[in-house]
Amino acid sequence: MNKDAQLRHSINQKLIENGERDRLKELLRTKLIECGWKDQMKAHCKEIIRQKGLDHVTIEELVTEITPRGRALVPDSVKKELLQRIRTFLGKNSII
Amino acid sequence: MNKDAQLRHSINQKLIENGERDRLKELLRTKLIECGWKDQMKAHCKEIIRQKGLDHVTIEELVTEITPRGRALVPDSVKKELLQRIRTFLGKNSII
Amino acid sequence: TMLINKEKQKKLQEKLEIEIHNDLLQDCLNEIIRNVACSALRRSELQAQRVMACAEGICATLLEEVTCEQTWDVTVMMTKQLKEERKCAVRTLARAVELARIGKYFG
Repeated sequence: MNKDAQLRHSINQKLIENGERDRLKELLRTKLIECGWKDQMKAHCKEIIRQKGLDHVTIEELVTEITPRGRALVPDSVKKELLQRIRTFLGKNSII
Repeated sequence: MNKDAQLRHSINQKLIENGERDRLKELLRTKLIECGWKDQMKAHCKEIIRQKGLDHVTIEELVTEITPRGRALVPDSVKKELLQRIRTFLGKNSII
Repeated sequence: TMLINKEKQKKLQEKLEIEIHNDLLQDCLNEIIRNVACSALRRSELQAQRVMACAEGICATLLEEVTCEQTWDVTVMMTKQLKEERKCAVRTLARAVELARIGKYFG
């Protein structure tokens, strides 16, 4: 493992140990609901299931199908907020 | 009205509006003749009238007497075909 | 040298922040997307089950309506038919009696 990878690994460990990773995940979940992302994704899933037929779609296929749109639809404001929270965490914990 | 009752109501409405309900009833009548149900019922009715005597039985009494047999004699194939037709209708009308 | 080091340190920090952010976003999104797909599929299955139960209910109602209607028709038809047959039989018997009487009269 090189130096960068080691550092990344230890930061990730700290995020997990502090419970910050779970908090960030929860924040993301909440923001995605608030901005309508979840409703859009639900509607997209429904449309795919309707097109393919319930008996002809597996969970893996559905995940593969909706993932690109899921990623693309995350608003920049949500990404920025997440990045800001990570910065604050790293700053407060003098990790870097 | 609960969710199931609402769903049933809206499916029924769609069947009526499309004229499909009448077509299904007509299909059922034809199938009951084709499968010999009607002939069996005639024979059963005749038998009951003979047993009780024509002057000692009313239409209502006869109907009450032969109705259970009428229900029991409907072949499973006819029931299955009817259900399949309803399913196809629901599928075509994007209800499933 | 200190300025260069500070600049390097800053760049490294930004790079790390972005990488951590991207990793986290991707991991969390994968999990959230999977959850959305699972619940959508589950909801569709439940809805299909509810629709099927309704279809079975409607099927039973139609069967009941048509069998009752046909049972009534058969009963009325058979009663009429048997009454008609009895009338014919009575007429035939009367005719036979009449013929027998005429036969007896003429020897």
